Amino acid sequence: MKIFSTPIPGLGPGKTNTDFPVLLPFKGHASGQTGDLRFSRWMVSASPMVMMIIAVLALLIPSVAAAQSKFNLADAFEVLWRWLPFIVGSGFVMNLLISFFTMAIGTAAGVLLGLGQISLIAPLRKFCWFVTQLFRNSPWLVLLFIVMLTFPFEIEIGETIISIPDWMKAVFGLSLPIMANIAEIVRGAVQSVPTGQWEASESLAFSRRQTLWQIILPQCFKRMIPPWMNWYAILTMATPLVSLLGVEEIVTLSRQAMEAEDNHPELLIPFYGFALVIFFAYCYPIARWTLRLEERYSVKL
Amino acid sequence: MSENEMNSEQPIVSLKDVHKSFGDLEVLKGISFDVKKGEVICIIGPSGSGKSTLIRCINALNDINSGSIKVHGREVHDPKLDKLELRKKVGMVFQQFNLFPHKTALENVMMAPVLVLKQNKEEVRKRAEDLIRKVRLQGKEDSYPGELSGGQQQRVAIARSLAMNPDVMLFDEVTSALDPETVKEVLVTIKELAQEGMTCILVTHEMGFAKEVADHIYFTDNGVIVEHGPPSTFFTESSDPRTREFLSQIL
Amino acid sequence: MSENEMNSEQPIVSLKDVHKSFGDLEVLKGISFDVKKGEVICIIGPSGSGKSTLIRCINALNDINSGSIKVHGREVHDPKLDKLELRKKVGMVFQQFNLFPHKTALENVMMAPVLVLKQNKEEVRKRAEDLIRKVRLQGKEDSYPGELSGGQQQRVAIARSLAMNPDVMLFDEVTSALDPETVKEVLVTIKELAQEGMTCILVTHEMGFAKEVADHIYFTDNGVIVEHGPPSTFFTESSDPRTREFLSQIL
Amino acid sequence: MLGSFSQFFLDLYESNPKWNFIYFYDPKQADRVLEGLWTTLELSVVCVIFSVVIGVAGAWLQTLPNRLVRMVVQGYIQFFRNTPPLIQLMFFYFALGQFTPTYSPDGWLEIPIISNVGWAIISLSFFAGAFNVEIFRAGIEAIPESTKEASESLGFSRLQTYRYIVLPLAFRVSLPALNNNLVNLVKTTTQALVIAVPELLYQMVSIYNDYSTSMNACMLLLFVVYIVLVGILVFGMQRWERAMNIPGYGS
Amino acid sequence: QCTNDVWNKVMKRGKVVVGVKADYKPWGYRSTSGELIGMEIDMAKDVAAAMNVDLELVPVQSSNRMQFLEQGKIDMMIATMSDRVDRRKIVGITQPNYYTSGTNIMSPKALGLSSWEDLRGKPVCGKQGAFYNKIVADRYGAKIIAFTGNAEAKQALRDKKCIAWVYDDSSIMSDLSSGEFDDFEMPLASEDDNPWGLAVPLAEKDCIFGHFMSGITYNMHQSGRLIELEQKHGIQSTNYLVIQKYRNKDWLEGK
Ligand SMILES: Nc1ncnc2c1ncn2[C@@H]1O[C@H](COP(=O)(O)OP(=O)(O)OP(=O)(O)O)[C@@H](O)[C@H]1O
Ligand SMILES: Nc1ncnc2c1ncn2[C@@H]1O[C@H](COP(=O)(O)OP(=O)(O)OP(=O)(O)O)[C@@H](O)[C@H]1O
Ligand SMILES: [Mg+2]
Ligand SMILES: [Mg+2]
Repeated sequence: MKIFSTPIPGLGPGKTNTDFPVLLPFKGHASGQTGDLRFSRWMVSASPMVMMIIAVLALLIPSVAAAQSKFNLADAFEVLWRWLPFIVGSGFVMNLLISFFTMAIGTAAGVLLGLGQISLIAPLRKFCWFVTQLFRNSPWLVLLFIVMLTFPFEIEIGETIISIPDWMKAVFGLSLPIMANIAEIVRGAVQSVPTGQWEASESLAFSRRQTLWQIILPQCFKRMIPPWMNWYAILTMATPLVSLLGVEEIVTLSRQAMEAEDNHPELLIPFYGFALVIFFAYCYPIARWTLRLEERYSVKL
Repeated sequence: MSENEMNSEQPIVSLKDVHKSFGDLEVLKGISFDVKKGEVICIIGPSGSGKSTLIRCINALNDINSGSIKVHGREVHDPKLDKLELRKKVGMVFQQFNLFPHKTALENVMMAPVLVLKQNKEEVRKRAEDLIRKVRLQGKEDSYPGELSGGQQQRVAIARSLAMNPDVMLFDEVTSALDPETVKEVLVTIKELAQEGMTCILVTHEMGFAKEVADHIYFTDNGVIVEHGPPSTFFTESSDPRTREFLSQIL
Repeated sequence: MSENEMNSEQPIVSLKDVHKSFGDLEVLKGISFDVKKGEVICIIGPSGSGKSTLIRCINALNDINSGSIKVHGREVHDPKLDKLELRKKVGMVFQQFNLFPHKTALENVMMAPVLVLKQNKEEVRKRAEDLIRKVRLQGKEDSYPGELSGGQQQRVAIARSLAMNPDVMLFDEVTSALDPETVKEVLVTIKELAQEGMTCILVTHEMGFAKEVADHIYFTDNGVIVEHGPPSTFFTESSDPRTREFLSQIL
Repeated sequence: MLGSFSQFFLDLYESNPKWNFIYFYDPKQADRVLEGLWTTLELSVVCVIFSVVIGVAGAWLQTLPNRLVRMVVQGYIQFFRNTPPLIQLMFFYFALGQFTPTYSPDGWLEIPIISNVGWAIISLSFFAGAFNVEIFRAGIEAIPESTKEASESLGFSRLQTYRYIVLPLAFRVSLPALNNNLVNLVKTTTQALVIAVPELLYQMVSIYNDYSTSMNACMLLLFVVYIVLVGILVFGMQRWERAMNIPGYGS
Repeated sequence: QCTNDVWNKVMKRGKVVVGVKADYKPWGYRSTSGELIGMEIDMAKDVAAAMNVDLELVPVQSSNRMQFLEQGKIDMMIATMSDRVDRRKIVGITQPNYYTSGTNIMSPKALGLSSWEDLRGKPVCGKQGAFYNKIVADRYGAKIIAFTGNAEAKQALRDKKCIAWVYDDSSIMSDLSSGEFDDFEMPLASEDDNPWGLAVPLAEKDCIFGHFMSGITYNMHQSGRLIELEQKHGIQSTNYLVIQKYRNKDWLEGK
């Protein structure tokens, strides 16, 4: 705890030494008050990796910055700790939810679009190509802005009105570029199968549909998994974008938490640092796994 | 004469003045020949002379610009022709084997009869096992193509074609992707097939093999048949200078 | 005797009891032979018998575990040896050509003399053009490797090695990636080289060629030289059963 | 002429308050759009250059024998690849931005030597650079060992092999992936909005915050501008790729 | 030609959906457990109670609140929105206004700024979506750097990336009194009294919904409820509410 040895608000030198913070009444969140030991307890309970990252961050921060005001970085971490259940439970979970739904919709639409691109019907093929390029090449944020601000919030099907929550609109907005990129994966994988396979099955009297589903797609399925997972990770890392449109995910909620804690600028490091850490903890294993699969499949075929 | 009527003297495959271009490049410039039931013919010629193109046209993998190709008296390049029907009658084996890598040897052989001919799976399995034995691969039924040597893969490819019970088999340089030591295994298999009376059209560089197995040899160059004849006379009495030059290089 | 001193009777390349392992796998198990100036020797043997490894050791592309390889009397696997000096003396041509794909044929030939020997660019260009003519590729100077046939690429590779004016040329199955018709072009080039007195060590499957061009033939199997002799006797009188079996398969 | 153009959009706004193309008749807003466009272009160009430099340097560092250096580079790559660029931007600017040295033109206002544009450049360049490192490394690894051996056996030094053979080839191999990443980088510059970099998206959002009726028009402009911008970029990159194509290779 | 669609919808389903802020302490923000609290939330509760329907709160942001109302995602909003001419074209801002704020800046004492003109050509931090960004830029030529949140804006001020932070005067006041901005001051006279308005869909402004809201706001002024809430949430009291209470006083009262 040497690092955070700046004076603790409310525990000035005038007080007696027996005033152990742990004996103080457990206060809500009156700013300026802090239980020092709560922070250290949290430090102990944190995993080694979090500890290390925190330590690195702490080392980065010269004491002058912390001494500048009464509210110091240790307080800020304590605030983060208090808000953690809310930020993770309502915020990060929303990021994950958005990523799952987006991936599901994007994959389904992307497969259709990708197969459309290798269709024998020229207009369909061109149309699919155009749609793919359009959504592949526009910035996600721009697509999101457009979908979020111009799409209706509810749709009427006959009598029933289905209201679309904000995050669902975000899902549609993110699905567009995902769809386009999945389509490229499908098209690329199909085209990477040697033409000999098409010819061999053709000369065995397979129909085009049979060739596609029995011969070609099973062969590219494995090849599509690593890039697919890669796009999932990219998507997950794009979900904070929806915060700019007010969807209540981790960044939005972090911001709201900071607002509720009077916007102390010291809060920025723990809150945004935590967001980085949690995304890293989620995406890094996926990336490793993707790499492993890629190696495995590239040897096999 | 009805086109459907079979006549033992009528050729199974019959080409008349076949022309074929890729864009500006005329690859076949009028090819004609007939193949009778049970006959084995070999096509030889320099690289790029259109041998593969020719053989692929018979199978309708390529279309032609003019002329006529008939299999069993039916015009192959008639747009109304059911290509699937044709391909059930004509088997083809490729230089690059083109086995389906995600299926075992036995599955490779069984797939087409089950999926295309909708035959009973158990019966097909029995026949497929016989075919695997026939190409001397017993014990390799459950191996994946990636686990087989080139020669073994090529024999699976032959069995796969045979499983459709074709009337004619087309072979396009089936040994040229193999190393010298495994070529022999494949040639033995084809020789046995020919001896059993299968009608075969082969493109090959293996002169010794052609000599041994062919009923008739055609030499193509630059899109035309330059010379042809039975092997007994073809190698010794060829009059065409190009053929002689080619033979001198190969032999 | 000073190691630098040249003696016309002293072998240019001399191997003594060369051993080489990859991990646990012993690939060369004691190989010895000498090559004199102007001699052409051929190494044949089944796949995996260590022919490529042997030839690569001579060029110090692989190191050896024990024994000695001397070129011009200098120990190749002496750690103090300047590898660049060695490689200026020993040219090597690979099975896969290994041309530099982003350079034209002429540039491929010119690169090493200009960059490594720091020779004058214009003089090198003249010599390179001569070499291109020598391998019969006039007109292809400005083509990129991707635009040349396999046989043409291989001849550029030979010219590229010759541009360094080496004393010995190593050829590792230089024709086995080529189609039968282009093999000959390359063999003709090598034959001319040999006739001009270049010292050559060849690994080849082309028995006819070996017979015609070699002064001495070595048959390796399983890491040792099983049989050797001049071509006149090698093919007919070989006593070793492995050699006979191998020859029967190839011929 | 220009007056009637503005008048048209003014009228459109009067009759249709949701379609307020304010930037077509209010020169102040037009200036903001142009400034945003200019900042976007500037940001893109500078980030592209830096990220490529970072990529080359990182790929080179990864070839060093020092384990610690390689681990640091790996750590860098993994951090930037696996965290959202949006949060990276915020973290860099607000957390690390506190510690950048400043200069003071007027006593109190201490202008950090790294402005928000500067931090955006740093953050985005490192983000794209992490991918570029991997791309270049993959490109270098894609060069076959045999090509390097060929140049070694011609006497090229290690450095020469790198400079003349490996890098030019690796660059061409990397180009498609590199271009993809750079296009992606340009798209990611929109996210600099969160640290108030006055790029196009920031300006459009500001405009419609100030004039709430102009939202649809702003979104439309944004979409069109980016499609055109990225379209030009993709087109240019493809032209470049084609120009870099080695004749005879690739499609 | 009132259709009263939204009003009827609200009554039919027995629930009113109110857009409020979740990032504007003490008007609307979150408790640690994630609940929305604040002065405007209390107002929304009063509204729901007066309508005798349930209340659903939807957090909105400055940049999307009008779209939400337009699209019908919310039925009405009490979301710290300033009453501006161009906004009235899009949403139905009902009268009277329920609060007013002035715009001011927080700037370091060391700079000793004394007039708005001192901002000309200088970087000034602000929050995206605040309408007075434009006024300060247009009128005094300040270079506005607008961030997505207030924490960011204040951090930028403290990092000396700008010479001042422009915001509501009441908010600045409470920051200054927190003791963490001792080196800073609010040196200028507040600009522009910005009345805040609550809004219903434009089509219902002069219909039941709009009139009902006008009535509620009027009552809140008259009864002193707003002043009560102001005190409850520790907002620096402003004259506006007092004057409004006085002006809306029942003139017969006490007679
Ligand atoms: N799909 C195609 N499009 C354009 N040109 C083609 C196509 N297929 C083949 N060709 C050209 O047609 C010519 C004949 O090709 P073909 O493959 O039939 O020759 P081949 O006799 O089989 O040669 P090889 O012995 O090398 O296999 C060649 O010049 C080839 O480049
Ligand atoms: N770098 C290496 N690492 C491990 N094993 C190797 C390596 N290079 C070659 N070998 C092994 O050494 C043995 C001899 O290889 P080598 O390439 O010399 O044979 P070869 O006679 O040239 O065969 P081929 O005719 O197929 O070219 C083979 O079993 C091969 O797998
Ligand atoms: Mg062919
Ligand atoms: Mg070898």
